[in-house]
Amino acid sequence: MTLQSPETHLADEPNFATRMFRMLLADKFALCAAVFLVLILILAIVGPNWLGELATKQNLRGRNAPPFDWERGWAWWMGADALGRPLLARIIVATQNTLMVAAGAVALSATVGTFLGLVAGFSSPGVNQVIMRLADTIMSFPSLLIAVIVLYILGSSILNLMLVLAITRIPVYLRTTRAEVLEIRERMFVQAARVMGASSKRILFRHILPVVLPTLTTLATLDFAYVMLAESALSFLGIGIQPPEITWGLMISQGRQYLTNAWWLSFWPGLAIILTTMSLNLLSNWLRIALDPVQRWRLEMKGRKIG
Amino acid sequence: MLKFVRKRAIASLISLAGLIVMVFFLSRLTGDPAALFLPVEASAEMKDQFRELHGLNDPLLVQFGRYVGDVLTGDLGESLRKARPALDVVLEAFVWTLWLAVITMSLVAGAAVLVGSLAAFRAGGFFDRLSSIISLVGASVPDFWVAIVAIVVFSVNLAWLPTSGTGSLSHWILPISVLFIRPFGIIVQVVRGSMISALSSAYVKTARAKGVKSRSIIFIHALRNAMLPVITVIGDQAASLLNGAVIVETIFGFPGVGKLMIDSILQRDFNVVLAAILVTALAIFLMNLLIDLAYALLDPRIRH
Amino acid sequence: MADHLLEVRDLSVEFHTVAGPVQAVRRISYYLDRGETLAILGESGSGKSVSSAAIMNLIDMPPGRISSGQILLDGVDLLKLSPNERRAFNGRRIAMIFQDPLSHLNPVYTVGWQIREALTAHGTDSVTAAAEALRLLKRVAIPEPERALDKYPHEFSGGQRQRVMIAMALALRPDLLIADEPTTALDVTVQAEVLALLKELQTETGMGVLIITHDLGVVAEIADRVVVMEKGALVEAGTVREVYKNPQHPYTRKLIAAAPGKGKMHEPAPRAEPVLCVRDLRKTYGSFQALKGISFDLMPGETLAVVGESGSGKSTLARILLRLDEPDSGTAHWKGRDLFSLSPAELYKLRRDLQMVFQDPTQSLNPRMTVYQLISEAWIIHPDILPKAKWRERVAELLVQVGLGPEHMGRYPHQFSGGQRQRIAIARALALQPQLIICDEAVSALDVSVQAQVIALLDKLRKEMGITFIFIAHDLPVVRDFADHVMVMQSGSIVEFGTVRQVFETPRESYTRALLSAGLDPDPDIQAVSRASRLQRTH
Amino acid sequence: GSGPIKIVLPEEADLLEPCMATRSNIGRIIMQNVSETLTELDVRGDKGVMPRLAEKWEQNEDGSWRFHLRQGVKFSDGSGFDAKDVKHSFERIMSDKISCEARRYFGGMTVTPQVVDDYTIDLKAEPLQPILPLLMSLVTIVPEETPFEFVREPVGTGPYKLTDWTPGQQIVLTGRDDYWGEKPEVTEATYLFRADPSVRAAMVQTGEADLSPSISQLEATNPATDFSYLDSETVYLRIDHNIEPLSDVRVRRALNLAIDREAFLGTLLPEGALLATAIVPPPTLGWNPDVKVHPFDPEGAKKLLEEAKADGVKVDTPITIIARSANFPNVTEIMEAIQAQLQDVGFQVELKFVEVAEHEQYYSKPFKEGRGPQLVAAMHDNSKGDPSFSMFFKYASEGTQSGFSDPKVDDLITRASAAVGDERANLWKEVIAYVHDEVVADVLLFHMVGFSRVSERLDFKPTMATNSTLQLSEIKIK
Ligand SMILES: Nc1ncnc2c1ncn2[C@@H]1O[C@H](COP(=O)(O)OP(=O)(O)OP(=O)(O)O)[C@@H](O)[C@H]1O
Ligand SMILES: Nc1ncnc2c1ncn2[C@@H]1O[C@H](COP(=O)(O)OP(=O)(O)OP(=O)(O)O)[C@@H](O)[C@H]1O
Ligand SMILES: [Mg+2]
Ligand SMILES: [Mg+2]
Repeated sequence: MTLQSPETHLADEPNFATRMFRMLLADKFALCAAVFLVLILILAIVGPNWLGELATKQNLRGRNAPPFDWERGWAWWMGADALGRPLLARIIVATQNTLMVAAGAVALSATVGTFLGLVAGFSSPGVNQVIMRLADTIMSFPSLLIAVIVLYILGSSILNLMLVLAITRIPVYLRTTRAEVLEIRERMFVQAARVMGASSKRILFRHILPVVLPTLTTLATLDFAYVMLAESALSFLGIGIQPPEITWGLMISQGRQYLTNAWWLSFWPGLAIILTTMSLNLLSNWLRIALDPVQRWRLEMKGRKIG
Repeated sequence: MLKFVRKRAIASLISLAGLIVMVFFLSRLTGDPAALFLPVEASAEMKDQFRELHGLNDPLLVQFGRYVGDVLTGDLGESLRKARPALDVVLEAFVWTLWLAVITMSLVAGAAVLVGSLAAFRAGGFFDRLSSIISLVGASVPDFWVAIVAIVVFSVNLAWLPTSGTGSLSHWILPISVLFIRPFGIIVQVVRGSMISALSSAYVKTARAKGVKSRSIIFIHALRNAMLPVITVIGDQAASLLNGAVIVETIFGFPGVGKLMIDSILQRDFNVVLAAILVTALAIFLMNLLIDLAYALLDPRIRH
Repeated sequence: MADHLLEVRDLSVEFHTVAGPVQAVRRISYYLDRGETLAILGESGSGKSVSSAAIMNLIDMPPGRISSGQILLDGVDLLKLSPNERRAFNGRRIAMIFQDPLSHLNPVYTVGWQIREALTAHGTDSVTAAAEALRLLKRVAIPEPERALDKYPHEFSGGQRQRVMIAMALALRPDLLIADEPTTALDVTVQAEVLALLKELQTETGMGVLIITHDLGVVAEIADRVVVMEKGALVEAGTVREVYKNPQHPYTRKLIAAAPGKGKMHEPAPRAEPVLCVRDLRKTYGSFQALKGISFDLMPGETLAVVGESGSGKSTLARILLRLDEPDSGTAHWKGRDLFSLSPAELYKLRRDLQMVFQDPTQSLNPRMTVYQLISEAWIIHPDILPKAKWRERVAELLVQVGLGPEHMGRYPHQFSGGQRQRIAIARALALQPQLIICDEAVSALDVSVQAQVIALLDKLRKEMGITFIFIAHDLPVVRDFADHVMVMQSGSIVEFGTVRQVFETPRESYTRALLSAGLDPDPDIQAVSRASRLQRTH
Repeated sequence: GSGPIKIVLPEEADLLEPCMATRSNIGRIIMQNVSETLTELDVRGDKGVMPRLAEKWEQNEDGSWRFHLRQGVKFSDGSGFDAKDVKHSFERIMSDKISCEARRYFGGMTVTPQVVDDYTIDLKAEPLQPILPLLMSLVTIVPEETPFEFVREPVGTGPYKLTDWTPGQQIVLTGRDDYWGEKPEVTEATYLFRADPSVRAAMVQTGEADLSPSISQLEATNPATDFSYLDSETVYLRIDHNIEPLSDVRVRRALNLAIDREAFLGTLLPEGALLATAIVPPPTLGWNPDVKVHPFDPEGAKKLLEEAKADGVKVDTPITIIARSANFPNVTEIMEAIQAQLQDVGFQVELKFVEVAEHEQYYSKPFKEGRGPQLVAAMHDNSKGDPSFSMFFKYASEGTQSGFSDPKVDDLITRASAAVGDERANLWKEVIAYVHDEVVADVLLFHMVGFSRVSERLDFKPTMATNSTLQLSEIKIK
């Protein structure tokens, strides 16, 4: 993929990074989102080593301890789960698995789906028909059945789970991309590129993809939530991630039965999912503007005062 | 047009057949229904007899041949567990799911398009921020939370609505409301994004120069141009409802195809699984066909 | 004072860019009375479109900003109106014809619908609106108007779209019409009809017309007064005659001097081995025959001008030659190789040799790429043309050649004026050092001074590098100055083919003669005479 | 009073086939309500096996059993009940043309029914069956005409008949006027199905249902409506003795000593749950009060492990606990806690959750080749009052879920199965003690309790059998 040779980019916007950074500063919401995501990322990396011990230390007497008990260590601020393990610590430790599954599944499905969608939208009717019917097929394959089959045959592991979730999400990206390609490929600048001799690859990735990308990013950020929750549903049915591995989804599904008695068990991981999704989405909305030359002023103007 | 539909129908039938073949063989790799139908204490002999009775002892290919033969005569087999024709079982459940999906998606589509468009019109404004937060929470909140909380609040505490089940119109309110939330959240965001691009197009300026009302600019000029990804995503969400809104069906005791499918998968009631997939797949294929026709309807440049 | 229809006072507009604010319009003032036509002349990029967009309240604010001034319509300051009050003005009292018709038409609605909407938006009932829409399309001479109502914008030719825009703007007989280059894509006969239509409406309704154009002939034909803009400022104002006969500002003088059609005509070299042989090319859209058997030869290093009726298939021919559309039948051999049977790999090699400047510059530039990226993309695709180290330098050079500056390199297409975009498109075509360039109305949006510069550049390239041109244009003076051979097209066929001299001096066909006689002269006096004789003929 | 009631159950019956009534989701609805049996086990008192459709029974000389049937009983289709129906019902259950679940209770024996006269029937079992009257409490009687295939509209002699079944929505049983026995207070019972326990609880609270036999422990907060009951389910870890290090008795004992069973009560499990010393719950015949729960003794466990290690047993081999997700409330937490406790004394333990179908493959024979050391967490249900429904399967060499083979155990089980009266009880006691103390066959954990919510307008106390049989006639309306 020669998406964009970095040289040309550098050549015309030498301070690309600083520009982006400035635009980020200009959007308070996106900035908070970015900071939050960086934090999450750091926690994902250090979490298991740092708090792994604490997060698995059981204490049946302190089970379902309520949150906001400032007397105890910070790890207990969100309360404790049914085995008396500190929720905050568990959420931190679970970050790694959660992100791995979610990011992996979303990235995989988005990449494969987008690629196939581009191909389908830009190639012969035959190829298009094959790809699109394949998408229909996946779409009508209940995700649960895929899960049971894959996990049964290949065994349940984070990787397989990611795979299952990825497969089920391919059709959205595929169909969305293709629909957009059908329209965009008729645009004049695409034809201009063809006149210059640009290969299909270049046209697809350099000219068409950037136009579709914002929509796909929006979808992908929302899919993050989808995947994390789907993973929780699978856990509940016994075919997802299983203890002692933890993910936010699993924590939610474990807290499910306590919803009316100890809401915090599933609330905090749920909140983590919501906040992550929201941050990703704010960031993607910001990115949509930052990467669109026609809209970019919205951010660049904010930096300096108008007038 | 007719030619397009015919070609499409043939291709769809082929993929449908492929789907069934795949499910047939793959599902049979995932365990023995006899062990699940009979109690753990059942003797090997009993299990064997069960398998014999249901033709599960034959080589897979023989079983497959028989299945294809039956399907061609319109017989999708019997449910192992329910001793009824699988198709009847599935259709009964599918009708519920279909209604649930159709009603929910119509409401979602209308509401999300409205909210998303207005949010895009004043991107960055108060309404935009508010609707973003609401829709994002909606898209990422676990549905059983909403379901249980809704039951506690509206049925137990306020006693306005029945907790669950079917029967009257009021039974539909909670399940639909719960199902509404996530697709609404997702579609609002897609509409918003797509509308922002559409609203910055030159033809919007023309419309303004013509003195067209903001309302028409948003909902007539820009919206139609922004609809391609929107209907695609609506389709995707509808498909996942058709494939079964498992949690909602489970909690609200709604006799839909989602729960049926899960139960049948977990019990390895293959005929029901296959029939359910066949029926939902047909619905989804049909829906995708409609969506593809809608593309052409919406955007004349796509028509060939 | 308040009896002027429109008065612009002290208007300044600036745009935000990364590099800092750009002053697009600097404190300009002018007025327009009822029944009067004011022409705004000026250099490409001098702020003509921006200032008129300000009147329509169509500048994106931000990034744009009206930093000072007042715009009074019948004494009401338009800048102080609420959005709702504003809306009632737009369309009904002020209407606008946009410079760039393709992107300004909604691609997913039929043109009939879009014209009707202009009426219904202000309360006309739908039956009347439908009748009126049909009448308007007839008035702007769209062929088969009944069927045209149900067609979509992409199914029209450039000139037809422009006429649709005109019809839409005239729908409500506004008090003030702002026409931004309304005739750039029209052949001279249609142009004459459209101008006549404007005049007629003006006498009927006392409409004030603010016309932006670079065509001095159009100014001479229709305008009462002119203002001249340069680099965002107003440099001269006066009646047409005053300004033409006695220009004060050096820029105005330069502009008038640069009016084309006065140079020496080319004497084509004797016919040799043709580089391009087109035989019996046919194309139909549905039941409509866009090309009905086109055949011609093209010699190396020559310029073939294609002129003709708007909608006669000129752009279609260009698109087919570049394999953007498939012909129904016919052949085209480029240096002996059949263009229509090339494999993708061969086509790729050939692409380098055959380039095109599209009729619609805005749409043909990827909005997400900077000027630098747009131009240098050619070298990414064909890496052997230029080593990377030289790209920057060469882009700058090309920009200067087409009358832009190196400082424009980092900007995006939407930040340019119509003419500037067209020049970017030309620079892009030149970047590949092709052997054949098809220019589809490539200089129509340029003011005459820049046009002259670009034509000179092209001519120089033709001489020095032996580049062959197919030059689609309707601007006959430019054709006269630049072409070797002229091909005249009408409804999908070639009606006349000959050397410039032959076609211009001894036209054989009546259509060619009609075209030539409909040409407008920049001199208002000459134009007044020919107008009078024309009137006589019609009565 | 009397009147209709609504009952909300966790799981719908997919069939209402009388011969499948031993399956709890079916039995709960039709057992003794629609379809009756010859005998009935007293689960409220200690009367043992009581008459139902049989008025009395005795053992013949040759060891076969003679049942004297009640006269004047009519099926809900109007036909009369007689010995031929019993014979037919029995043959139907034992047929290989239909997979009746009740047949499993007659594994390893052949029973030949012989009609003596209209109201007398002999059942001859080979080998002799001392608990045949008890077994007959599992054989539902259907009319002679019932075909050898699953029926969806059960016909029985019970106090109710099926009047409506809308799959997925409800099942309605309506009282019969021509029932032979006493007319119950409940005139009509509507069964609803909700998988979610909190919804079931809410439904009784809002009055949408009158009775929910199973709600979750967490919901059971209202003493006026919520009752707990010992529900005959026993949770244990089945040990696979064939694989090192679990083949060593010290290791198995260490497993038992390492688990702090007490700590689970009132935390992850309800207060009322019992610590198990046998695979069957206390009211069962032969339950042995002398067998004591393994103490929580981590030091002892460590010591045993060291000893074993010193003898060259590979105690470091990772052991996998295989559990079924959603098997019972809190299963994940309980298993995680057990895992932690085992790790505390030095075991290498991994935890693996699987779904039903996969679990079955680990739990029942044939076991997979090349497996590692495994503990299979499972729940076993025996509310039938006799250990024979458990012991053979779980502990005999041939038992499908048995993880070991011990000739003494085999012998004891065979003898106990054939014995009667006190001897039978004593033999079972011996088996239970031997398996628990000497063989250390498995890690027995808990006898579970269930919670039910009963509307205040009803007078009903759930029993151990409520999970599998819910007799409407036992429900009184206030
Ligand atoms: N969004 C923008 N950002 C920055 N500069 C802009 C923007 N829009 C227009 N400009 C600049 O404003 C100037 C005036 O543009 P305008 O479109 O009014 O020119 P014009 O006189 O209509 O030229 P032409 O005859 O070529 O159409 C140009 O130099 C252009 O580069
Ligand atoms: N996609 C299409 N579908 C139907 N008709 C089309 C389509 N494209 C072009 N046409 C028709 O073909 C004819 C030729 O169009 P073309 O664009 O070649 O005209 P042109 O000579 O370039 O005119 P202009 O000078 O106005 O640009 C026009 O009448 C137009 O309406
Ligand atoms: Mg302009
Ligand atoms: Mg054209």
